[in-house]
Amino acid sequence: MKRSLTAFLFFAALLAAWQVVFQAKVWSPVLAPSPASVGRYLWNALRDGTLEGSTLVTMKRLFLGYVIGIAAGVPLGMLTAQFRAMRDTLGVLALGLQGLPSVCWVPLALLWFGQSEGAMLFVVVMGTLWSVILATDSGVRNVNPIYVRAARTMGSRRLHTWVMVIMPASLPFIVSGMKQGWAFAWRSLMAAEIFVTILTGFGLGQLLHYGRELNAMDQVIGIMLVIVFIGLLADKVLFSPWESFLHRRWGTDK
Amino acid sequence: MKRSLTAFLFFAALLAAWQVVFQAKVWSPVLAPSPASVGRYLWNALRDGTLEGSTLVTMKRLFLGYVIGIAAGVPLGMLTAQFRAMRDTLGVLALGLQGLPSVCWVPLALLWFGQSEGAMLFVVVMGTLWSVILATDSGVRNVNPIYVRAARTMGSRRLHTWVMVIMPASLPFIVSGMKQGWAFAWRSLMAAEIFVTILTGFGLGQLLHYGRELNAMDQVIGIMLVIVFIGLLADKVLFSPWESFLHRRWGTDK
Amino acid sequence: EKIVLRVGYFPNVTHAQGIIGSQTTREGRGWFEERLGGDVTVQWFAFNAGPSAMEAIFAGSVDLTYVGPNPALNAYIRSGGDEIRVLAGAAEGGAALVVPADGRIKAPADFRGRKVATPQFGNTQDVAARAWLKKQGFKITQGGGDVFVVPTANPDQLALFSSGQIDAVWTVEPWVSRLEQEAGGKVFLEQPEVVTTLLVSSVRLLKQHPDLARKFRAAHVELTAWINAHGAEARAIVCSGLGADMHRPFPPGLVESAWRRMHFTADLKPEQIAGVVKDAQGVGFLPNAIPLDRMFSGEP
Amino acid sequence: MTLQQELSASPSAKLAVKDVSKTFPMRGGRVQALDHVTLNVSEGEFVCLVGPSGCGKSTLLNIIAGLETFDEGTVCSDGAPIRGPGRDRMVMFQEPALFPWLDAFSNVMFGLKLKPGLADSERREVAQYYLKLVGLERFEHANIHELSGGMKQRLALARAMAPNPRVLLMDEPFAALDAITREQLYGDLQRIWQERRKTILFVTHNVREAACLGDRVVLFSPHPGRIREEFRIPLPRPRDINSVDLAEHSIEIMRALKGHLGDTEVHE
Amino acid sequence: MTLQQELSASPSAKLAVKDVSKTFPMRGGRVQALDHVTLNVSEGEFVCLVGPSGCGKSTLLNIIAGLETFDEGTVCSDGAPIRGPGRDRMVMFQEPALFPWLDAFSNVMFGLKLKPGLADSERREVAQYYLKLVGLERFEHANIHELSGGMKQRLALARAMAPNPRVLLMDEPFAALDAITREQLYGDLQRIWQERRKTILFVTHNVREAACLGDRVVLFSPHPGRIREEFRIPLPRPRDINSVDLAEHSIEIMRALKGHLGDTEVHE
Ligand SMILES: Nc1ncnc2c1ncn2[C@@H]1O[C@H](COP(=O)(O)OP(=O)(O)OP(=O)(O)O)[C@@H](O)[C@H]1O
Ligand SMILES: Nc1ncnc2c1ncn2[C@@H]1O[C@H](COP(=O)(O)OP(=O)(O)OP(=O)(O)O)[C@@H](O)[C@H]1O
Ligand SMILES: [Mg+2]
Ligand SMILES: [Mg+2]
Repeated sequence: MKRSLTAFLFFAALLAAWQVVFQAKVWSPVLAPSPASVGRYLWNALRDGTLEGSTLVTMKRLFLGYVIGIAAGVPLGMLTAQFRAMRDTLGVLALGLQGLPSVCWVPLALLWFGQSEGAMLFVVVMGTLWSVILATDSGVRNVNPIYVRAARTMGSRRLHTWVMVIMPASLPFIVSGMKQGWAFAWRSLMAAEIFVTILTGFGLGQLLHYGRELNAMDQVIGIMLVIVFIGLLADKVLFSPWESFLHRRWGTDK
Repeated sequence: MKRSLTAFLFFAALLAAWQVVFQAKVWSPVLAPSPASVGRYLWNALRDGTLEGSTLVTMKRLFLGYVIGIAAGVPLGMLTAQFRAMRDTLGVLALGLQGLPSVCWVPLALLWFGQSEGAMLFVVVMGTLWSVILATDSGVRNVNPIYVRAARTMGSRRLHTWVMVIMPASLPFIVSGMKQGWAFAWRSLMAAEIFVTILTGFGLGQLLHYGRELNAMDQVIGIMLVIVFIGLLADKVLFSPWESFLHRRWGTDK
Repeated sequence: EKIVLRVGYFPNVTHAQGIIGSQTTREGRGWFEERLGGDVTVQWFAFNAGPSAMEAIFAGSVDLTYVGPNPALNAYIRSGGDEIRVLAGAAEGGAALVVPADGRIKAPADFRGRKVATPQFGNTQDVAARAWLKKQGFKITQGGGDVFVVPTANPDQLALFSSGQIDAVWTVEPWVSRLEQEAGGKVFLEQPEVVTTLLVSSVRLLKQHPDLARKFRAAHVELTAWINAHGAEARAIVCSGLGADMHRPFPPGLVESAWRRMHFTADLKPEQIAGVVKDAQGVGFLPNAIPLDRMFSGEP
Repeated sequence: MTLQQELSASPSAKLAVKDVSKTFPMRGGRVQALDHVTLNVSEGEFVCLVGPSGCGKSTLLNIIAGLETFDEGTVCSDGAPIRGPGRDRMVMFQEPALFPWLDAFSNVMFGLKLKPGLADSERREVAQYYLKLVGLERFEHANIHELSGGMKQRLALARAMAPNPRVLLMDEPFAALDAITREQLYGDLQRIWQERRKTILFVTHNVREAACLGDRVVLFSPHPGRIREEFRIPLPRPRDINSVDLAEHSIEIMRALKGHLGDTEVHE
Repeated sequence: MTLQQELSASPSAKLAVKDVSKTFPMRGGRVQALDHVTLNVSEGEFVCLVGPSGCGKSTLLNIIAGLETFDEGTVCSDGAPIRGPGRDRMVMFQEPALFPWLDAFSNVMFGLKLKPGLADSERREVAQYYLKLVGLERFEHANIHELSGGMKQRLALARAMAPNPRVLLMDEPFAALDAITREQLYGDLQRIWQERRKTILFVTHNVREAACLGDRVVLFSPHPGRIREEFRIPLPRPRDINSVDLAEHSIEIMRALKGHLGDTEVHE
């Protein structure tokens, strides 16, 4: 209760500061629109269904891309952590590729998938996968070896050890890596929606992009707020439960 | 020795596969240039100094932005982990903002810094900071509380505890977070170099952008290779030493 | 003390005046500096696209810029007519509808069910394409209709067109020439009279240095005339300017063939812009347009 | 297999350590943890290892468990060289090594779940049996960090014993326990060992404990780790830790221990 | 302050625990770790706590250290309520709690560096002195994970003693040590305690150890943790762990321990 109050007051203060800046007319109102006009944009976009529609489209893409990124990245990260040869090949590749901006993947995506959801997905996955691999790799390599040793003497072998011991033992890292992966996925998707135009669905990235194209900063800021909001929601729903489970079990973070 | 051999063979195989695909003419050579033509591009760009010049420009921006991101992000992350109120304000903000694509920060950067290196830096810092804050926060909150307790009974207080105990204890996380921050910084810088037009220096992002604008795939792939190469180098120079120190000291990752 | 004039343009053949201005500045014999007087320095900014240029105008970090009519219109309308003015025209033509040379598409009716790419959602060519297709009696919606209009970045168009994943492209030079030369395209339709580039100024500049804006415009008019008189020389400068901007040699042949499809004029034809507005509104863009009179007034 | 059979099954095994040496690299040199150590443990034998801190007892246990490599020598279990850890040789480590992501009950279940041939309900029953044996039945659902030091050690003991391995390698299992709990567990351990004919290798610092539990007590000396002497304890079972016979044996061992330490001078 | 003064400075302190209760939340209920515990330790006194596993000894130590909150009662040091941990009350935890990012030497230096009034060279000398005392002089530069269980415990002991705190709160400091090393450290600890008039609260499971070291032995009973009985040990110092007088005392304590356990039934 008290916590939400702090948060509420903080964001109310931010909003107030914004209003003050707007009224002081320090910046061109085109670039820094009033909170009211952003609110109006959001309200209208909600009413005519644009916002819900594109949010839905974007969330579908995001989830799919993210889930694929995680589902492939976590096991691959465990492989790179476990096997020298994998680390020297895939691990090195991941290190190199994670710095590439999403736009680099666009030509390849179009080449392989044409202008389809597949291309979009490819860009998102490429933007997420490598960082998830690296975070998992880090996590696994930081696992206290005593856990693995204990498990092995109890007869735990390969897959069982990975799933039942190494995974949970590196969970704090993996969750932290998954949070970052989420951010990577978002950003890649925004880029993908800007660079890969497809006809099956108009997402938040496109709204953001066209807002910018049309110099409609109320739209740009409105969509930014939506992205921020979804980010917070995702944290509450996807990551917070894991984190509090971890902290309760491990006895960390009182 | 054997490790570099594996890596070398792997990348040689990738190169060979690329050559085969090129010769099989699966894709238009405009889209998938030959390794030789990419090599030629790189060689020419090296000879006329474009590559060194823009690499230098980009690296300067990257380092500056990254260092600021880390220097601000790590302490702020420790604050959010330590203080409820910080977590409920700054922490929530970071969670929300880390998903924003870099292009969102461009108008703000222009307003505050004009078309200058400052604007570029701002975009890079905004792209890096939040994720570093979150990684540090995660790391600190996963520190085994016994270390802090032990330190406190020895008379360690606030700043000393943070610097001498919490920081090193969460180092595995922080290093992993710093690696991801590095990737975020790269990607943001590439976006910044495309969207923020300034007069002081032509960077790799611009080379990449214009390569794409001209559909000069040899250039695009050449610059991608340079980015990958720099990423690997950075890992070797910046992160690997820390990681092996950690593993040696902690006794993890045999 | 020197006054700094900050001018934007895109490294694109259709922005020849900007490229020549920046290239001559780079070479130390600045066309505009020579005509603006010794106390003025010109800084040239090569923007990646219209929105970036307009953001810079709003943020007050450039004073003048070459830009396409649609971004200028958007910026004018968005700011309620308060922030930008069009000073002069710069280039016309250069846009075309390209179809495969194999004769798959011979008549407007053949577009039914096809994919037509345009450079950007809501940009000049996108609006033109939609308006033209509508005029041919097709039903066009955002995600479908009788013909699929697919906004696709220029470089990607080339790839997708050559691999047959899109059937036609409505775009602007130098991409029209590249589609012809590299991807087996054939021009189906041209609109030589359509405005491609304008010179716009921020209202701030007009308020603070009206004389400077006037002088810059005069220099621009003079440069346009010079370009029309000295085609070969102008093309050479444009070619080296593009190379310098992009740090990659630009094929002279491309400038050559693009040139043929455009012409440069400083004349302002407000009725053309009004036509653009009408087209845009006809296909559902620019819902709340305002009177354009102030846009061409040249006054703050 | 019924639960009854499971709880009373009698495994058999034999360990043969021959001429094993092991050095660890260390900043500024090497540490010789084991120097030509030879040790045979027959089936169903209870052998206790005693020796000063740092003499290589844990290292030897880890080697037999198949968790640590060694530089020289051979280690066989049932005549076959040991290639890695196996469910037949369960280890109870010196630090509890419990899994913090599982609660107390699930920690015990971990090894049981890996044991084939048991129904899930039987596994649960076995786990509960051992939790009760170590007095943790009320703490089934506790998180590891909520347990006291001794409770952690008892939980580790339950976890090691629950899957009923043929060989138990125990590294100071009772170090953190009070005298009363310890005495109870001496009784329980001896009973389990006798009923199910386990082979036990047991590291302890408590000489009396060694004499109470072991058929044989093996004395280590440090730097480098070597076996110095062996003592047979031919007393009848069950033994009472407070008996006079046992005291005599432990005094003898203690004397030997002190003697050897005099030789090697741990603290110069 | 010279090194000599530093090594022989004589601190003074007094602990007063009054009616302290503490419960922990636990899945499906609460655990009462301490139930109205009252304990006074005068300046320079050596008090040993014994009691079965899980009876709240570590919890009490943590409360006195200022690391744990409590539900009821008061805890004072030198007459002033304890508000948090302080350098005057050093804790040696039950698990070694060594810093894995520092080597052995730097772990000992950690507390010393926080102590004002010493030159760096003196600090180094003090650290070396204590490393030698616990027999780890050869392992100065070892990483923590390279130490054996007993070596870790000895290192933790050195780290706790090096800053020469007025009060030492020690939680089973010798549990992982062999008899010989232990006996040596009994001597050392008593000497240091007497020379520097420290106040020591010492948790142990070894009744004989308690009788050997303590002026007083305090007996805990579990569930909920309560103080059941106290024993004065009026023997002269230094005491020999093997002496007959001491054995008598420890038999008495042992008997009391068993009696109370009978009352409360740890394992029902
Ligand atoms: N991973 C390691 N790296 C380096 N040295 C090690 C390692 N493990 C053990 N040692 C060294 O090997 C020696 C023997 O260690 P070991 O743990 O076997 O002793 P121990 O007999 O079990 O002692 P304790 O009774 O104190 O547990 C010690 O000197 C220790 O420092
Ligand atoms: N953080 C915690 N959360 C919940 N319960 C706890 C916590 N710490 C201790 N307890 C409980 O409090 C009781 C007392 O624990 P404490 O560690 O003080 O025991 P102890 O006397 O030190 O035992 P031992 O001799 O085994 O170390 C135990 O039942 C334990 O489960
Ligand atoms: Mg050991
Ligand atoms: Mg305890």
